[in-house]
Amino acid sequence: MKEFSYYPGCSLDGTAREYDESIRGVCEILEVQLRELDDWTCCGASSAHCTDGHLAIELALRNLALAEKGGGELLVPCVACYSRFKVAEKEIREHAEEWETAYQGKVRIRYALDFFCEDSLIDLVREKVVTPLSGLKVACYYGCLSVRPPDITRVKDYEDPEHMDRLMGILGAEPLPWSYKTDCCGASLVMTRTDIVRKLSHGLLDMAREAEADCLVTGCTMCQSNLDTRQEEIGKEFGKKYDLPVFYFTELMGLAMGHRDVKRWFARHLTDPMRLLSAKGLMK
Amino acid sequence: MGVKGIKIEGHAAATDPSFLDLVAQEGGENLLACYQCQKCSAGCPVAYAMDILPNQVIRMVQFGLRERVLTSNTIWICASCYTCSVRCPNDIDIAKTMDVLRHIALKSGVKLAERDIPIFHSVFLDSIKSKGRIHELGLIWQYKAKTRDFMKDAALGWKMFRKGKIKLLPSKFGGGKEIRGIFSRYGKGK
Amino acid sequence: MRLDYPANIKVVRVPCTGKVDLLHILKAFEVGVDGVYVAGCLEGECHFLTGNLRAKKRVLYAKGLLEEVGISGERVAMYNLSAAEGARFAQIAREMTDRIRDLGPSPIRTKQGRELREEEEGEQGESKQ
Amino acid sequence: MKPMEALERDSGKVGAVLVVGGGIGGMQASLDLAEAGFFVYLVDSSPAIGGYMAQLDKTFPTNDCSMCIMSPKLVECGRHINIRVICNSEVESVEGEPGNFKVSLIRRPRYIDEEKCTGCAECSKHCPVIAIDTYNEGMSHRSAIYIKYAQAVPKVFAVDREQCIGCGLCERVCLAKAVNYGDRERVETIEVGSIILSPGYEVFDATEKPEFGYGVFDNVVTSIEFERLLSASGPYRGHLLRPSDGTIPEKIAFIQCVGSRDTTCGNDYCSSICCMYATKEAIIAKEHVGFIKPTIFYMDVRAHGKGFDLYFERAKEEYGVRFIRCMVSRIRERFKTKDLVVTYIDEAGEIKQEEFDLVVLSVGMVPSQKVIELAKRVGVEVDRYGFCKTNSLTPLSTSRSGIYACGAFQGPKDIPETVAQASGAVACASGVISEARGTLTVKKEYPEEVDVRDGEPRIGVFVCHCGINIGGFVNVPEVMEYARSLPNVVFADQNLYTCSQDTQEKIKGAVEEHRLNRVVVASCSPRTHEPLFQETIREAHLNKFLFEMANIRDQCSWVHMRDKGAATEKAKDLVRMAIARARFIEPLAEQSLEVIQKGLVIGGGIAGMTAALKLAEQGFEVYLVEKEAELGGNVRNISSTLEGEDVQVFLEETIARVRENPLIHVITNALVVDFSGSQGNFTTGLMIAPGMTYRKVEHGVVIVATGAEEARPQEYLYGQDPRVMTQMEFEELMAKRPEEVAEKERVVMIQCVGSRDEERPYCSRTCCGTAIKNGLKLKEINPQAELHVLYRDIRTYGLMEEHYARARSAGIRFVHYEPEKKPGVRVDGDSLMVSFMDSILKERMEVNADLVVLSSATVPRENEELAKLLKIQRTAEGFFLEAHMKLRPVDLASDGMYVCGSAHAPKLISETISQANAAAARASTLLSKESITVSGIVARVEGDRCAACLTCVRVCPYEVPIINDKGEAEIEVAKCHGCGCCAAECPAKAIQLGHYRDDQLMAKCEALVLGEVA
Repeated sequence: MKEFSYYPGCSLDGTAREYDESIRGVCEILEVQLRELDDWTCCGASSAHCTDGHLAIELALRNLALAEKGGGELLVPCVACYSRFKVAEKEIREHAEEWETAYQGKVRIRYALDFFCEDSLIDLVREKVVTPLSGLKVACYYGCLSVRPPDITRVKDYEDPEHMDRLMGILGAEPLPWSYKTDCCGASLVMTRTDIVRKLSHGLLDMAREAEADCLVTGCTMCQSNLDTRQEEIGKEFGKKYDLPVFYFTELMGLAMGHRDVKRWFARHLTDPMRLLSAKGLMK
Repeated sequence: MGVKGIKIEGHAAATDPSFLDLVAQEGGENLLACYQCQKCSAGCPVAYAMDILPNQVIRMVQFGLRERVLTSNTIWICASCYTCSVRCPNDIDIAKTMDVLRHIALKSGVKLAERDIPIFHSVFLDSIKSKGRIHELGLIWQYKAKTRDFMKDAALGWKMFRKGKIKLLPSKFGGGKEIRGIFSRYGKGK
Repeated sequence: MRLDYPANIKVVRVPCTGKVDLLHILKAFEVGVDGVYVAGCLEGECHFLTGNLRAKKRVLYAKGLLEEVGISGERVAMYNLSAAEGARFAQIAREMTDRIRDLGPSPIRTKQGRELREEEEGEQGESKQ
Repeated sequence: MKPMEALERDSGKVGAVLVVGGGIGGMQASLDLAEAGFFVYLVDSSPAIGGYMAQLDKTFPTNDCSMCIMSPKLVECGRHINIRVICNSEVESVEGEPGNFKVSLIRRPRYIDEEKCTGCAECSKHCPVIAIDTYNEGMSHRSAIYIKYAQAVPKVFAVDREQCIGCGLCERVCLAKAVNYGDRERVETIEVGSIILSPGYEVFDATEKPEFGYGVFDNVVTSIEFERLLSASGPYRGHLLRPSDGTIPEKIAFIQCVGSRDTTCGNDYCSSICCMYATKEAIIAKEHVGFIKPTIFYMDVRAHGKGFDLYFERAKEEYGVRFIRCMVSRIRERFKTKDLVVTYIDEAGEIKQEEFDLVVLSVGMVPSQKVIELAKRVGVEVDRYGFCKTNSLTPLSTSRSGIYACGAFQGPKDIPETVAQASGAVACASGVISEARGTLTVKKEYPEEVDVRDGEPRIGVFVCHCGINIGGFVNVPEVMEYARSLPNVVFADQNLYTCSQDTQEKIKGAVEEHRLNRVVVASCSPRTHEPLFQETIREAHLNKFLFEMANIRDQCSWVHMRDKGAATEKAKDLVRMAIARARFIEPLAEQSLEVIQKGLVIGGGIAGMTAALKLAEQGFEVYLVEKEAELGGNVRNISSTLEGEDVQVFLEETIARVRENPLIHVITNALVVDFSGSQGNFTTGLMIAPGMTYRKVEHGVVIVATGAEEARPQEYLYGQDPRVMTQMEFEELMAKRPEEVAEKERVVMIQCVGSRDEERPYCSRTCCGTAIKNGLKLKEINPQAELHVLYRDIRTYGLMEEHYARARSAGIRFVHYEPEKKPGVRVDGDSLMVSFMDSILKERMEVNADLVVLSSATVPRENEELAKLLKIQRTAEGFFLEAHMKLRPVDLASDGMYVCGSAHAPKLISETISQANAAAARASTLLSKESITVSGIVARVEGDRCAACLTCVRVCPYEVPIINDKGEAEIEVAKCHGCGCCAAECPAKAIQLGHYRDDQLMAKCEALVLGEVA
């Protein structure tokens, strides 16, 4: 059994609870031990880097230093946190002398999606699939920060990523080749310019529907939140009706691997996935 | 700062040749490399909501149109999605430049466009400063109190609460003294 | 350029319009073409200096002869254009075709014309070799 | 044909040259070398020569069919007795020094015996493998045993071992027993005196710019793929269809600068050709299907070549090609329709989203990894991109002495520039071994001609499909059958491409088998293809004049596409006319003429001096005529190149070398006042100041290098305010009084002053680079100076782009203006005010300028008189017109006459030097011969019919006929130009023009109308 430090981040304690729960659930099945960082603090998110560059780096470094004390690798489920950590890591790598920090740059920072898509783990996933998600057409939605900027994320096919699609294929689902995988949903404007968020999310929902997707899958808390919780108001604003569940990829992993709690995770969605999953015979 | 050579209609006294240097200093990006291909603007998902397009921001910085840039809504509307930075043929990190412009705007005391966005950021940071973490409900309420827009997303909040997505009370605090230390250094250097 | 022009235009290649003989023009009419035009370099830009000016004179002469025998002199023309003027070439081809269409078939080809000619030839007897 | 044993005469130098790369550059170099008396090894890594040009559909700005204009050169390379084409081979190493190189070649197995293969294609018919066809960029299939393309030279098959399954079928069906699976790689060593590298480029790999979805979206193609989609020999046989569903794409978007002007992929240079080829592809697409709506997304339209701007304007005005000045950020695909979504910023600054049926990525030119490795093995330095390192004053010399570079290997460039450089490299490569000229070459021996005079005409007719150029619109089999029915036709055949090498063999075979004594080819223009077919029949024992052509393409299929029935009927008429004439054509003897092995160069600028030096280096005497008192021309006003070389030092050295060279006779203060003669034998009269003495010089060739000059601007207060000056004046000011310039705080440069307007609808090419050069110099003198450059398009093509980047980074502000909204210059009190509209901010700006520098147009020098005297054609703008825009860039229309430098069109010093070298090399192909054969098409007098009426004496434009002692007109064959005026006017019909005899033309006229034959 492998052990990892775990930094859930603020959203996973609230709006993205099902993400947190499903990650823990999936790790349990895959026998990955997660140890939540003690006394972690917010990464600073957009607000920090929009306000002050120094503050943004320091807020991230504090958590990295904590993880370093714990040793080994740090699993980060939220892309925003992940991105902030990677930026801080780069800063330390390039300008260590400018920072007073305990952090030595030794933590291997892992974004949850990349982590589960890695070759070593994906074979294990394949073994553990008990309910293949046959007939489920999914539009994988990566969003911005999980792939961009590539010098931070190290994702090679950052315009047309494939790793989540591959993972979905292994779960038995049918990933669709749509070309909006990495478009922005307006995430950081979630509270302030909801009009922009609605417009961008509307475009994404439309395109997923055109691709005849049954649902969207993501690994970003903000994307999930924007696309799931606002579907009704977007529908009203643009005179359409959407019924596209938006899953965290870990939820679908849990479903395919037969986790006992999947119903509880799905119950947290505002766009109810149960109807779809029953129609596909994936849930009773 | 007088008009050295160039007069731009509507900006009679507003050119500041040192602005470009200031931006470069704060962000380290060579904005002069830009040849105005407009790829950044063409690919920007939120450009439609901006009063100045990203490529125009670069142009204005080059021409020293300081006020115009710092009071634009563009620098706040930018969603930091990095689409522009990734595709710029001159390798200019435009998203990073937007950050730098926000920093300068906040420090310079100009009247900010998109009032709500800086308010949100400040509320957000206050939340970190006091609790180490973000308590989403608390954040929402403080933001609404400051912007005095209590109706925004009201129905949505209730739905999310029902689904267990919003917690009434923060589950844990973190950071303590350390966080306050970080915030005390806030605004110094980088 | 491949600009479309009427398919009834056929080109007889000569090294220079200066080589276009009156006999060639008349021969063409004799076998039944409805019109002949000579396309040469722009005046002053003849590759062989003055060949196109010689041709112009001959075309004028041919006009007179044709008028004389009752075939409209309008059926023969001289045009000057450069090798780079493909569009103009096509335009001339259309213009000439339209002009000849308006004039109708050459009298040499019509029945009436043939009869007329035979009469004349009969009168002139063996004057033609 | 093997050269004689490497004879090392006194010089000890080897009279052979290695040319690496068989693209258009390598082919041109090989032909020029071989014609100038050197044996050539032409090495290409692929199974056939031809390079990228073989894949192109059409060429800009003339829209000539690429294959049609190239094919004669291909064939000539393939059949030239002094060129050995070595395909499937790489240069492994080069040892030795200039004059004596030992080169080892790795000859990769072809698995086909080149000597035995007849190219019959039986093997490929039986091959069971469906392999990817790289010639069609992977968009179609071919067999594993294949020939690269229909016109390929050598016309020999090859086995693609990567795709071959080794079933052995081909080996069994090959009657020639040419298939050899046991073929192995081997090494061959050759000895040469010098080397020309022309390995070309490859197109940028569009997957490196993932935002465009190439390789992901079916309907995103590269420009080279689009060429194939347009081509008659392409995957859809010339029907423009999109890959996803085979429908006609109505809306096509072209995206420029994919892999060019882009730091992120390391290619921060401009590929020079993409703006023009995209414009061409848009035009051609529109010609294919009228309802197509092309849109080109670009940053700057770089239409900097001769005739390019007019072409660009035509694309906009006549063809309705939409140009949008905005880079596309991303292409997205609609899931169901596979249409492509593009967002852009329009002219008004609005964000627009638009769907297209097809997107073409204008991919740039990049040096291939293979070429970089080749350079390393050969010991030649490359720059940071991998282009060959050269200096702008010695643009053809590599870092290793005796090895020269040309074409895209030296930097991105188009076909004519490549051809000019190729000839230029020949001047260099043959210059170092000029003593060994003729030591290794073999003279072509033709078989004896058979006498056909007495026999009844036996005519063979070959009707060409020209791919689908003819075959798509004319019923070729029907025309062939018709031809067969005509009198004296004993044989008729049809060919896919009559110009291909295997067809030449077929023609020869038919002549022999059917005892043909006249051959008629019905295909394309005799202007381009007649010599090829004449050579073919000559090899088949027939005099070359026993040939006749019917142009059923340019004069028929191409211009009557809308009515296939009428086209077929007309093709029959044309063929009937040709056959009628063929019955009367006769063999003509060609006369040999001595060549005066001296050159005349008119113009003593850098172009003329370079050409003179190169001719002298080849061992030829040269007269260098300059109308001014001093040599140097325009370059006297230029202090440095954009790259930083000192031009004045170079000029001084060049003048000194010219003055010291015993073979060069410099005649200054001289004007050309009369001119006569023809290639090999010219006489020029000069009037020399101050004494106004008259001097006659005799020479075999003429190189016109009269240059160009900066126009005197007519606007922006030039001549009214001393603070307004031209770039040249500004450059001089900076050179002579830098302290004065140091005080200038605000300078505005205005581009395109007098260029690209109605009066001069062309780009002066050098001004963008000059503005940047002078701008950077200004910033050097005064870093605080604020410089605005007001431009329409920045045209820093090729490697100049990096200087544009340097200028931007130095803080020079580049402001785009539209021609409808020109900048304004006015005086306000003491202030010189320049106002302009910034198209990015859409705001009006005004600068209180200390200096206004105008980038004034480059105009030809007063050359009308000279053009008249020398009978040289000029463009509408007054530049001298070359024989062919693409493939004969330094030849003038008349043989033995060449042009170089700015007299041809505005150009940079480096380009002028390349061209001057080229002109010298082209001239050397003639000067290196002691005699040439003159045309048989001359006027002959039948003495006993002559009445000595003097008509011929009067009409001959060249004053050739005289009345001899017998009282008969006499025409000297060598002097006769063959216009035929005398023959047409001779009242007694005593004069006949060879090959255009009256009986021949009358027969043709008679056949104009059906039923009059026989």
